[in-house]
Amino acid sequence: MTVQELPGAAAYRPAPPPEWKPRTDPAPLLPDAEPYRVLGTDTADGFAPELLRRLYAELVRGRRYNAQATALTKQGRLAVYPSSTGQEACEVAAALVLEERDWLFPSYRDTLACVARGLDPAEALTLLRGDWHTGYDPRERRIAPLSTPLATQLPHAVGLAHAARLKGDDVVALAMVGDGGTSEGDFHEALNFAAVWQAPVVFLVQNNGFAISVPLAKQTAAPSLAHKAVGYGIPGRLVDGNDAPAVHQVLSEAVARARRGGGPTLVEAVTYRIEAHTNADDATRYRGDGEVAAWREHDPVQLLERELTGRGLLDEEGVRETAEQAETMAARLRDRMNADPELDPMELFRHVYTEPTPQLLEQAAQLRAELDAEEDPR
Amino acid sequence: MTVQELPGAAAYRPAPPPEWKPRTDPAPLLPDAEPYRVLGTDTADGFAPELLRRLYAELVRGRRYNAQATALTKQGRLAVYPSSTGQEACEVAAALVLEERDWLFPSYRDTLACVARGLDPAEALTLLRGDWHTGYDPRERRIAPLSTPLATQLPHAVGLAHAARLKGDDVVALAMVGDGGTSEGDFHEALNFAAVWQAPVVFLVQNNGFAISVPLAKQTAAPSLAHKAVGYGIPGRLVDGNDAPAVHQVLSEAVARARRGGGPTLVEAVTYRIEAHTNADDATRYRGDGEVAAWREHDPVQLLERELTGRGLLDEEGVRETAEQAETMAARLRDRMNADPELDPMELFRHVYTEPTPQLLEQAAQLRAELDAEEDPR
Amino acid sequence: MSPASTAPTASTEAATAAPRRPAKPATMAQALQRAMRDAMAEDPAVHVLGEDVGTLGGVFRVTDGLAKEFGEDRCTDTPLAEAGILGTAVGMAMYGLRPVVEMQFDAFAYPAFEQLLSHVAKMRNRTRGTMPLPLVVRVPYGGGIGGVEHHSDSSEAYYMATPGLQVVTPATVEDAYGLLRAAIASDDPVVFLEPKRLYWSKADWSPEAPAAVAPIGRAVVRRTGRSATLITYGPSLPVCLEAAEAAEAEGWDLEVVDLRSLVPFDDETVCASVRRTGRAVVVHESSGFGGPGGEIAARVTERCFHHLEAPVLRVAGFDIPYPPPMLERHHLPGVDRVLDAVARLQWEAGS
Amino acid sequence: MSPASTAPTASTEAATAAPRRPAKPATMAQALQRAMRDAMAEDPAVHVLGEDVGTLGGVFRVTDGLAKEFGEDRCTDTPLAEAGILGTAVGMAMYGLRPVVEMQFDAFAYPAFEQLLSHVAKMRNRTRGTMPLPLVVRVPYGGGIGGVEHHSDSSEAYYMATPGLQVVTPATVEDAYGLLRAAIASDDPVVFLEPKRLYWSKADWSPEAPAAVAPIGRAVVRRTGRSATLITYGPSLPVCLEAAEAAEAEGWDLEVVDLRSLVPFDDETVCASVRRTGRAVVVHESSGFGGPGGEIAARVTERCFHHLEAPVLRVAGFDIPYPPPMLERHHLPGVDRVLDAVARLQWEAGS
Ligand SMILES: Cc1ncc(C[n+]2csc(CCOP(=O)(O)OP(=O)(O)O)c2C)c(N)n1
Ligand SMILES: Cc1ncc(C[n+]2csc(CCOP(=O)(O)OP(=O)(O)O)c2C)c(N)n1
Ligand SMILES: [Mg+2]
Ligand SMILES: [Mg+2]
Repeated sequence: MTVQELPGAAAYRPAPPPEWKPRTDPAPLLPDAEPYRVLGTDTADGFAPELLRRLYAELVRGRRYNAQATALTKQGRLAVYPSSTGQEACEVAAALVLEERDWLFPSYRDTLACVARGLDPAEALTLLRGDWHTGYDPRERRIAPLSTPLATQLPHAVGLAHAARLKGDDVVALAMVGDGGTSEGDFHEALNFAAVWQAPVVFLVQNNGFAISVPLAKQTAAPSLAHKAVGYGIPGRLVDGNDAPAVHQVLSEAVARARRGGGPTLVEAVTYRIEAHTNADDATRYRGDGEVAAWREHDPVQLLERELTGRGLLDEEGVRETAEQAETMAARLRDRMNADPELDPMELFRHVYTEPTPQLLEQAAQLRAELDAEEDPR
Repeated sequence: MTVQELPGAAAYRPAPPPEWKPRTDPAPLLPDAEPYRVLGTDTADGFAPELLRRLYAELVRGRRYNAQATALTKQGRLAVYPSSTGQEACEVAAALVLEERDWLFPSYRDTLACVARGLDPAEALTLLRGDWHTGYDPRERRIAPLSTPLATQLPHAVGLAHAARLKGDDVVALAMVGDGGTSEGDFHEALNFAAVWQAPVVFLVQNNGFAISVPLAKQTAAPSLAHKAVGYGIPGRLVDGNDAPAVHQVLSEAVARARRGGGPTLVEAVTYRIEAHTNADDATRYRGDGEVAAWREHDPVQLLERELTGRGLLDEEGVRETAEQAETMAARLRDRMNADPELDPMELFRHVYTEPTPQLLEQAAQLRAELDAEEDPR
Repeated sequence: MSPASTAPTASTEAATAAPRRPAKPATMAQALQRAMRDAMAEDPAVHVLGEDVGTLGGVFRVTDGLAKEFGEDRCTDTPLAEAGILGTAVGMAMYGLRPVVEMQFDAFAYPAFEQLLSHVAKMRNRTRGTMPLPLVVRVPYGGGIGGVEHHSDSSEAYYMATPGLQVVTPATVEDAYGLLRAAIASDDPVVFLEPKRLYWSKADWSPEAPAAVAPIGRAVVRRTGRSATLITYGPSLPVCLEAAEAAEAEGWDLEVVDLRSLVPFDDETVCASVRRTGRAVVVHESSGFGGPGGEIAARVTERCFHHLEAPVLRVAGFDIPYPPPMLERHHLPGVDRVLDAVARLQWEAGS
Repeated sequence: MSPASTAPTASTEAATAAPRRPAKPATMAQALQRAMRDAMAEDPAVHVLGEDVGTLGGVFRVTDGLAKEFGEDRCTDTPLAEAGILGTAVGMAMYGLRPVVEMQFDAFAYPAFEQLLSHVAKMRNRTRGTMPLPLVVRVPYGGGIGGVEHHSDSSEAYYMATPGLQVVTPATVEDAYGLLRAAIASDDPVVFLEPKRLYWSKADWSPEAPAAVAPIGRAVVRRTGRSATLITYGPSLPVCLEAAEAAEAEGWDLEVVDLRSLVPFDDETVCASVRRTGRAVVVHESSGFGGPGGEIAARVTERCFHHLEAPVLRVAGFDIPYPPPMLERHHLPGVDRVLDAVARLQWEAGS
């Protein structure tokens, strides 16, 4: 299929105004008036108990992972940790809706999504521990490097999805970004390219209320972030980001749509960042305890736990077991992170180019000599 | 007024989902289903004959100006000329809706809007003749430099409008951009800043069907470019860009809205670029004559002329007189452009900084010496 | 650090008017904050904008208290979009304001490069001087703070290669205040590079009576010496001063020049020093290849060729992407690497 | 131009297989087109994308015919957004394609700088070599074509200062083909700088049997000489060759080195020449201050100090925003300015 032949791409060259027609009907692109919810509604009946239990186990594990990583930071084992506590439903759902062959494009806060997708919990922390940048081979689990420059990963996801489609591969890319990241030009350009190319990509915006200290009201005046979709001619969906099955469903539908050639979707998940921006941040400077407390009442783990126990799909024993499994994971992570990483300073020169330049060889020799002198000072 | 106090700015920090509410009703932000039209409809009755005649005279003058500048390019008097033939209604309306104290932010194709705003027709061509960059003092007529890097002028307009408002000045900025330019990150960032700050700025997109050779279908999949507005929480308006009174009305309303503190508006004017991209372009490579011919039937000058003569507001005499006035303007422009500009190579060093750096002084001395040697080769 | 300053010693009017209070220890971050505060108090046209600069006071707290004192309209939290921040600041400056923009980290200034290169640097020139652009872009730069990827870049080479910009970087608390005041007062756009790892460096300094600092464009000899000149700036100044102390044991008496301003460049002060000493090493954290040191070494050599006993050497970051925190110490020019370079200045050979 | 090439003369397999047809005059633009065409024909992973590259064939017609021959999926007109173009190309490369991106003009690459600096240049390194990024960014650069504002920038200094990028620029029709093929074949990202004003330069060249060109990273001596070395690249090569001809009248026998690759830099070839001649001038169009010449002069001096009879001089564009068309000739280094610099190489004094 050429770009020319993409569904609908041919249409919107405006005919002379007397016959002007919009390319698509905007109505179906607009998000619902309210974030979509499952928990506490009848819709929850339709979900397989297995999926709900899986989600629950992952949420508990994720919550524990966040706590462990935060503790490691306090102990000086990590350089920094941007916690996704309170946002676990989004993190987990984003990972679970994808097939093995699909690709995940995480933002810097999305370590948890990587782990839920099967990435080694310790390797996922390499960047934040500081022994290297990306701690894993992206191709192995099809997880792009955690992206620190905000929104820059979105065009990558589009390009990759587009390339896969051109090759005839049945691959979907899911890209994550924060509410703050939607203000960047890269967000705009990525969504536009995706729409024009009808690339199989899903954009998940976690609207957690803040970009560091900046509240959403200073970030956008849009009715919702999902409303941005119509400006690209793609559907926008709004979902309660703390309702794990709801996020799972909305993302699954978007992934399925992308997979069958229906093009990209923009999903806004309304959630909240319970912890400070990172361990280095002081959230009391810009928000009140009351707000945080209110959101704690709408906690993704508790919401799902309540639903599961209410429905008799989970008992005390199950809760305890799940917690124990998470504890085991945390203990293992702690042990591994408490071991000092093996460092080879000479690696600094190893990956800059396929072959080091003559200049890098000179510099490597210089460092080598310095290291030798350090070890064996005559 | 602080940013905090901006109308509506306080609202969209999402309450916990149970009470989630969209910040604004998206419905009124969406453009109409069809480009707004005046000519040939009853609405035209409501327009003051004076305004219609003024528009007509400016359109004719503008058309002639485009032709003259194109001719000058062929004669080697201009380095390049991006003609706005076929788009004169947008150019002229953009200029006429502004008060003297307002600011115009033209894109590189908008020489005509500058001239219609009162800029000296020859000074407006400095950039394209190539004797300097911006040929005028932007503060004199409140016209920003013609912007070649696409969409980069849009945040300038927002910043200026915001600054004026902070100072308590009753100033509106109108910024022009092409359909292609809407794909740039700067477009997105400018609209978002404008919306969050509720800056008194109007964005006019001239959708002329092409970005050089790239048709709109490869530029966007949006129902219309005006639909992008809702993603920023501002109104989007769609207008027939070849219907001068319609463009004038829609822009006037947007300017008035901005002036009374109602915030920004995005206006998409549907029009067509009749000539090639510039004199250096070969449009036959990417579009058929049929398409151009169809649009010639929907010509802004003819449309208005037909309306005016039909209504008895213009007779043959009036048409002739208007044409003659335009001819006089063109003749004067031709004469002035046929004179070689006065050039002083030493000016290259004069405006880089307030005070030339020691390095620039050295370099200026070097050029001075070279020029002296050229003049007086011993 | 007790600089043998070449700066004029006359204090500003404000400074002489106020009674001199005893200087107390202040950090560079505090001095920078104070510079903005004083500029805002004196001139209502000065506006601060950027990500998190308002309520939070900036991630390095350099704008702490400004929103409270002057209101959110004067110190504004913007949406998260660097090109938008700089682009709107251009518009504000076009209307007569004097915006001071904060980029949160060096690498996050990259999205704003088109605005910086194509507009900020050129506005005055393209309008034949009719539209000056008094605008400061504050960029925290450099490493040494254990920052993860994209948080420790040194991008001064990009700014230096862009005619129309002034490029300034303080290395002391006193200069932080003085140069930022000068930058805000300048009618030309200034890229103001703040060495991140010196934010918490301290010196005795009185905000009530700040010492006057030389205008933008003047380097300063921070330590006099006769054997060789270390030419440096920003984060590498303390390294060079320490190296100079250590060099004494080897019998080298090193002069240390703090450039302070990369553009305009103070050829006079630098070359006067090199002509005296006959040897020079340029030291910076930025990568060597294509970095500031090439320009500096080349222009010093052009001007002092026959005074040089050895080629001007460079000690710089390696030509690699900035390393992860646990390896950055191997990348950053340290005292030993500076001394090694000094040792290679052909002390035996002569020329 | 008849280069005394240091390149290996063995031709590629494809070249030896095809019967050598007589060379006909071809332009640099045609050779570049042919390089992409041949690469696309050989490797289905090669994709071309950019503004107007498809139907129109590019504003300089360098991609002419590619969309027709390979379809719009292989040569794609993108939306008008440079960061988006480069950003999606990164994703395509991550999936195993080899994108060749066209930036329409040099200054319009600036919006893509964050993608280039923070991702393209770093991807291999940050992923420990597991995610190489074979990607070419073609950038028409330099002036001399009467372009208005923002159409004649020389931005090679920015690229040179960015570790992780290869930076290549041809100056002849033959190299245009050979280096672009090498760039597309490279597993590292390459910024491929195309001298705009040489697009229409012609040489006898056979697309059916293109001569092999040395791998990326090798400079070439275009003219041998004994008096002094002109070190140059891209648009300034013809200027230097002309200057060398003219210099003969003054009794100077100039050697001319065409760098071809700014990164990696061929210290060996350059320094061998300078050691032979003892004098050197670096010539480029880019602004002098912070431009490529500083790096080049500095590294040559570091390596050849005791062979130098005079400081390495630089002839470069002034430190000003690129001038309007009618004044550009005063800015561009021309033959006279090169000869002036040669004259200042202290022919009398010795050292
Ligand atoms: C391009 C860029 N600009 C600035 C930053 C600094 N920064 C890191 S996180 C952050 C806030 C991000 O907010 P949001 O997108 O809402 O994500 P969240 O932190 O809430 O997950 C900022 C400004 C950055 N990483 N990248
Ligand atoms: C940032 C940037 N990228 C590319 C260009 C090159 N260019 C000049 S005009 C043009 C097409 C513009 O199309 P559009 O925005 O629709 O305006 P129009 O020419 O139709 O008026 C392009 C790609 C540019 N000037 N600026
Ligand atoms: Mg957020
Ligand atoms: Mg257009």
